[in-house]
Amino acid sequence: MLRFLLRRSLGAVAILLIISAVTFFLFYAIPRNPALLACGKSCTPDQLAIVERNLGIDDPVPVQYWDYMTGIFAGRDFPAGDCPAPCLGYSFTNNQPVLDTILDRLPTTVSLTLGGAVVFLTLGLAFGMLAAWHRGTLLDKTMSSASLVLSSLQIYFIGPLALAVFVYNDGDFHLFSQPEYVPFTEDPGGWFAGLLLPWLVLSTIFTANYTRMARAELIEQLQEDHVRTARAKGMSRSTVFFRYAWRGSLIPVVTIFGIDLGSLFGGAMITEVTFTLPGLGRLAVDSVTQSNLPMLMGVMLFAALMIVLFNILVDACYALIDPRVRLA
Amino acid sequence: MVPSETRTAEAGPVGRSPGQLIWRRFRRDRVGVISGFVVLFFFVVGLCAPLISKLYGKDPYTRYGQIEPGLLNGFGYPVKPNGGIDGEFWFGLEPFLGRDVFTQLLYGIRTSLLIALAVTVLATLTGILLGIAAGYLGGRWDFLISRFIDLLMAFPQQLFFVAFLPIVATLFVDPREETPTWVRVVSIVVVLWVLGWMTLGRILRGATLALREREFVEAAKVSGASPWRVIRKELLPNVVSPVLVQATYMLPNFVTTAAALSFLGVGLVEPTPDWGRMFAIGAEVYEADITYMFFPGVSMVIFVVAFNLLGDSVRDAFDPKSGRR
Amino acid sequence: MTTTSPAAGSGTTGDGAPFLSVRDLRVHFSTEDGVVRAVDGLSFDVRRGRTLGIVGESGSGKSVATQAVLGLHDPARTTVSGTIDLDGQELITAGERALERLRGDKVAMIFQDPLTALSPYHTIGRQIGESFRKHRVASRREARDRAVEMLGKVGIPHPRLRVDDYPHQFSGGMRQRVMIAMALVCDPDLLIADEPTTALDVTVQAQILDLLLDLQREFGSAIIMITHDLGVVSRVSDDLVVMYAGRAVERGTVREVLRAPRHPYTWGLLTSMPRLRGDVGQDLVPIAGTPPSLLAPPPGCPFEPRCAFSTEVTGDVSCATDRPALSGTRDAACHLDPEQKRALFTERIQPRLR
Amino acid sequence: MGKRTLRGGRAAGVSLALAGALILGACSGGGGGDEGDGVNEPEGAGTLDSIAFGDAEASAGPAEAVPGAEPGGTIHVLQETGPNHLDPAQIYVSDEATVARLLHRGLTTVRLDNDGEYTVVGDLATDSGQVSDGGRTWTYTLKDDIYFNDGSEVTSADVRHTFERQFADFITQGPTFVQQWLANTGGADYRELLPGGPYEGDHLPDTVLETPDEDTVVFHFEEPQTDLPYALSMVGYAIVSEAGDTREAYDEAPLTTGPYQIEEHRPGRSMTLTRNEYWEPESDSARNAYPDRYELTFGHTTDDSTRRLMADNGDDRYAISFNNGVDPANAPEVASDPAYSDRLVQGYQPYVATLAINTERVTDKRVREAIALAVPLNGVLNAYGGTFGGEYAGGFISPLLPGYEAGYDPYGKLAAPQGDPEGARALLEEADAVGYELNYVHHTGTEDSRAAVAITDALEQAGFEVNETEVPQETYYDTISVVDNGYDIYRSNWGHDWLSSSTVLPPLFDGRQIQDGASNYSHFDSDEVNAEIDRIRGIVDPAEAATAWFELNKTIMEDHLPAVPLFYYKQNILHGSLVGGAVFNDDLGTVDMNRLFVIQE
Repeated sequence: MLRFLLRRSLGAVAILLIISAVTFFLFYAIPRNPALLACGKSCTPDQLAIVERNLGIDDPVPVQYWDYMTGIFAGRDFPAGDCPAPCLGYSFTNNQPVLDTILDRLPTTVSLTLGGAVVFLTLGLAFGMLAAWHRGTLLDKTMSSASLVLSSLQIYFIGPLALAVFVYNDGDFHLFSQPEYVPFTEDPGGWFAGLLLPWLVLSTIFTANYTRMARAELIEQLQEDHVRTARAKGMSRSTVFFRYAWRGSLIPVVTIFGIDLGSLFGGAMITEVTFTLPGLGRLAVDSVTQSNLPMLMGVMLFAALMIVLFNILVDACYALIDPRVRLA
Repeated sequence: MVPSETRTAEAGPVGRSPGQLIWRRFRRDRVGVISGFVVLFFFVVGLCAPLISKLYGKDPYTRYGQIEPGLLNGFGYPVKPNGGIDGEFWFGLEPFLGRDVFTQLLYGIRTSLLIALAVTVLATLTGILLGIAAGYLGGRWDFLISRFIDLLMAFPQQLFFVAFLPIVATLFVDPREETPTWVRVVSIVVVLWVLGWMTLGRILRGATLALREREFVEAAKVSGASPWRVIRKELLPNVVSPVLVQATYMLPNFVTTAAALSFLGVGLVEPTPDWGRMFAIGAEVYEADITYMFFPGVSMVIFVVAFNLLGDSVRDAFDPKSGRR
Repeated sequence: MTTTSPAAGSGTTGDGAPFLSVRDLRVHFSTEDGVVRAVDGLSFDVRRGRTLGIVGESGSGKSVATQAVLGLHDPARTTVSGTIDLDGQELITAGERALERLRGDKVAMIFQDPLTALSPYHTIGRQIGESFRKHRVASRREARDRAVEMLGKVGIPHPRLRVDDYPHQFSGGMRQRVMIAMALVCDPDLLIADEPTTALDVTVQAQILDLLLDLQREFGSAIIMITHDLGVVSRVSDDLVVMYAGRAVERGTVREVLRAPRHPYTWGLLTSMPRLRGDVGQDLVPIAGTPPSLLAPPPGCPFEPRCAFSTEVTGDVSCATDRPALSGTRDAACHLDPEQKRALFTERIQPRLR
Repeated sequence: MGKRTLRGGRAAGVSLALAGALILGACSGGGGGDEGDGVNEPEGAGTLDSIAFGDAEASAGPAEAVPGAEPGGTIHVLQETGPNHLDPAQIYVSDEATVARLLHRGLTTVRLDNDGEYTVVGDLATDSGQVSDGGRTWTYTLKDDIYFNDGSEVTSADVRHTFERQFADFITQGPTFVQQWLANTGGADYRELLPGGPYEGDHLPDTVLETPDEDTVVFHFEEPQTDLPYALSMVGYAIVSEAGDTREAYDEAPLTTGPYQIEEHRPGRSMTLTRNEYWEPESDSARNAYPDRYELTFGHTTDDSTRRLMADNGDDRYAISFNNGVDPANAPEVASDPAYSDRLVQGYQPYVATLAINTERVTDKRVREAIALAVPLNGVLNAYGGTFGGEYAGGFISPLLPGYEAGYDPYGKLAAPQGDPEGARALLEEADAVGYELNYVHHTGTEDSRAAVAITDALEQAGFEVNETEVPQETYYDTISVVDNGYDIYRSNWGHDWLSSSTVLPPLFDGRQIQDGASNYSHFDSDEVNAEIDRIRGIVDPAEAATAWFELNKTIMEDHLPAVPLFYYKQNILHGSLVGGAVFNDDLGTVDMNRLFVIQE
């Protein structure tokens, strides 16, 4: 297990290094001078140089990259203050440490993602099992068609629609409260009420896809030889279903779930923009419009880290599910 | 094996080629055929957008609502109810700019399908090339390509699109010059393509690995066929099924992803009509004019559903066992 | 529970009513491409203490027929008709609950590939003990003890240690032994072995067959041995059914069928099989052609398109349009008259079998 | 004069769905004279009948009570962007300035009283300033009982430090008027007066800034600077503690002199203001400071804040926004439903949107006139929110300014806001310039791109060839303010710094000001106009000057047309049902936060 973790971590670090390099060089290839922004009005060339030095962008790009990476591992000194490791630099726009901003936005994204994941995982798996169990019946067909239609409902379409119908309608009855992020620690009820609609909208497509996937996997598993063996042993239908077929169908579900969760933790952009939730996704979108490169770099690295991390987690889960997998 | 000395069996569908069988199976799948027609309809609409708009007598660029008084109110919204739908503007008027929604949608579908189709073709070719190369060549190549795929898979996709789309265009064009629409289209295609081929690549790598061990490939290799010939004659025909199935799933995916980018504000810009940007505008104005989002939204749902059904049918036709029923 | 006596009333002789009696069994699958008649009018009997061999090419319906006995097919896509009488109980019309009680208890099954037929996610102890717990209402502990006992019985060394292992930790032969232990855990009266040795190498094959025979002797079970290997059949079976395209084409005791086969298909099977003592220079003759589509079986003799002797049929029957019948305990479904068959076999087939 | 640009986009978090509201611009100070008749009355906007420099009596606290107001409670403020700067010297953009008005005090401030009168009063100073030496010397005396929130008293040393640190290298974002006046230079040359600021022990000489005792500050200018009281009311000149100055770090945790202090600040997310216990109401004639707390939350797009305020639930009943206007999607409903319109505060913002024409490139006035005729004002204004976003403009001078003449419309734009492509084409043909190529640059913001669609389309209809390019919003003004920018037309906004046209026409059209980064975006240089500017500046009577400025506006419009006026920005602030005292403040261009109170249930 330890060796597995070590090996995978090394791989992950390699991947992150490459991603950071690619991102860094691509970003800094663009012909814009962020120092001009930071320098503001009444900017003299001298001042511009000072600002550039403060931002650490007067050096050649490779040197900047080196400084950046050193900052992550060893910390870095900025005129605005000491930036201990892991230092992701300072925002161009408001001189806040990038890491602080990311950590500040993180709870929103985590709340949104985790809540959404709970919804789509439970609903998706439940519906998928229901459909597979009642395979071929009207229920199955209805659920399959429904999930097909649901899986084509893009967030940017149903999000505004749901807001218009359930939240901002002209009537007195509002099914959901206005979407907002209230920290769980401050007000669990408000946290739940404010995120309920985003969770549901975010999980619509996922629920549909997980339903389809779980159903297909279960049906495939039900055709496995060992499932037939179990039936031939006289195991009841539910035992066969839940003890044998279900277990095997978990592996692909866990794989996809890991990928989905990993990428959602890096920011559920469209959901966050649609519901104006201050998460990492919106931070990224705002950073793009502001050319706030350090922030964008930070979010990008963080998102990649999440993806890689969840990859490792998924592999570790395989070992829990399937005894044939050994983490050596 | 000894050649048959007697008549070979003629009965049943045994004598048909796999292609014919697949086609037969597909044709018998009513849902598949209908969704195929729907998909075809969208492509025809996209292709014939100029013709349709000519017959209809409007174009997607003229600001009818701004030029003709009485169509838009002081806030820039259609005066008539339901987004200004009437005999003249079938799907209503666009808020603010007052353009015709019907032709906007037609041309938007045209642009989106063009982009998605281009990305699909490129991603499929890349997937085939790298997937088969990894599977067939094996060894170091396999390692390199597989790690490359891992690397690209670790890129946060959406973030990557959003972050790099604005940059890609600046690499092509002097910022002083008007960025031609085709450059913007190409940037979107390139960005989507770069991160769009890996799934197919992985599938094909696996399929090739499996095929490589099979007798007929071995036989071809032993008989001295060049690798290129083995790939072309023995491997490619055997991966048609995953390629086609994946491609049918890919295309609607690229349509919705490209639309998402427009929604996030990094897609095509005005005045090029764009399906996805209609959602951005729709999300902006839905409180005052919810009708505006109706037609783009519903048509996208129909399109994606039809394409997914088609994908399922294609898969079933190739591999009846995996059936959804 | 170290010894379990055979179920009451089960004898070791072949006398009396058959333990399992299958009459006119039809198993039809509906598929995308149409109705597949996998089994189309099959009848056979199995007696206690005896072994029935069912041979045929893949796709001839052997496995489908025996799985129908246990009702293992998906009812949504399968139509089963005819009668299956197991010790006086009609199984085709029996409910799922009744079948569940039967499976693994009175009737057990061994499958071909022990790697895929065992669940990779559970220990073998659990997989063996599971049906014991269910059918014998045993505790976890008892089931485990029973599993250990059975593992010992099928010859797995250190059963107490290995009971908690997973299937992938066993070799192929050992896995098949696990399979057998699992099948025998409730002392079934009927054991259906579906190509139990096909996936194994030859020496292990022999061990497994011996094991089965030993266990049969001990428990007095009836066995249906499905195989495409006539060697296996000749070694373990008492009776034999040859299946082709979902039907029985010849049946009799092993001795009768193998010594004096009466169906051109059986001849084909015999000539296509290598023999240990055969002439090395002798060509093996495979049966030409492929089995007919089960979607649209030919109206006459299903073997007719491949049959080298159909032209020799005399009289007003046509192999292409008239379906030959099979009757009695020793018969072959063929339009050739008995004399012709005997002559053709001795003159044209037997020399090749030397 | 400093550059007046719409910099909000660059400094602030810009949402994709940015609606018509503006993010920019601190503006300050009242205007001279009593040119009430010139001010056109927009719905809900106050008028500036008279404005005065307040004396010691007017400057003495406490502030006049707002009828019905009671102290206590919490006001919630929904803002799109949080302040990127808290150091007053770095504050210029309006969403920072509005918040800062609750925290910081300067030597002067502009007070809006119950009668709707604006007065420049002494804030930390006892009056709006004692002028002598023909406007070259200004003397301020500090009040008693004025403290920073750490309990230390505000002294003249702090005032001196405040102005000296304006010269420090890290102070880059604030206003520059006073520095330029002190140094008597233009542009950024003022920095030579005290390079690096006071931190190396250097100080401004007494001949420039004098602090004879603890309570007295004297400014000495080489030229008469009669606008000083206005300029000093800008938040950018609020007083910074010398002892508490932490230089760059002051930007995150400043000491405050106003009624509130920062209890908690999560950048970009939220800010909590609580009472500054050391603020004495008796020392402050402009601030009522009724609420006990302000809870500011950031990241609200205009549609988000509008919907919350419309819904009026829970805490949102106590909510308002200082800078988020009503978004275009909800504007029709807000305007038509009394449930909302009763909670709406409307008025003009100081900004006038124009389409600048680069006169160095487009030299033929007929071509410029063709551009003006072709441009569809409705297309532009629609993009910026229609009737809520603004009002068609006929000239460069805002309706807020003295001297403004309503209905001035030399090119018939107000009558034909959809544009006149035929008329434009006729002019082009006359100038033999059909197919004239125009390089048009706009930024990538939603509104500007949308306006560009209409402008480009209309210009091409009229016979122009338009080469349309876009730049990111945050670099837009840097792009167009370069002299050799290579573009022919570009939209630009200008807002007066205080209520005088002297802060409008000279920065826009004084040809001697053309340089990189300057605000003469049209690069317009006319000796006649330059001379006229100098002449009007010499006019002592504010009313006469105001009229003269508007005449000059006409001359520039009719004879030169270096830019096409598009529209006057408006602001529409909705507030919760339990927020009282919300009135529009013309000086701020938004609601007056000093008068707000919580309606106690």
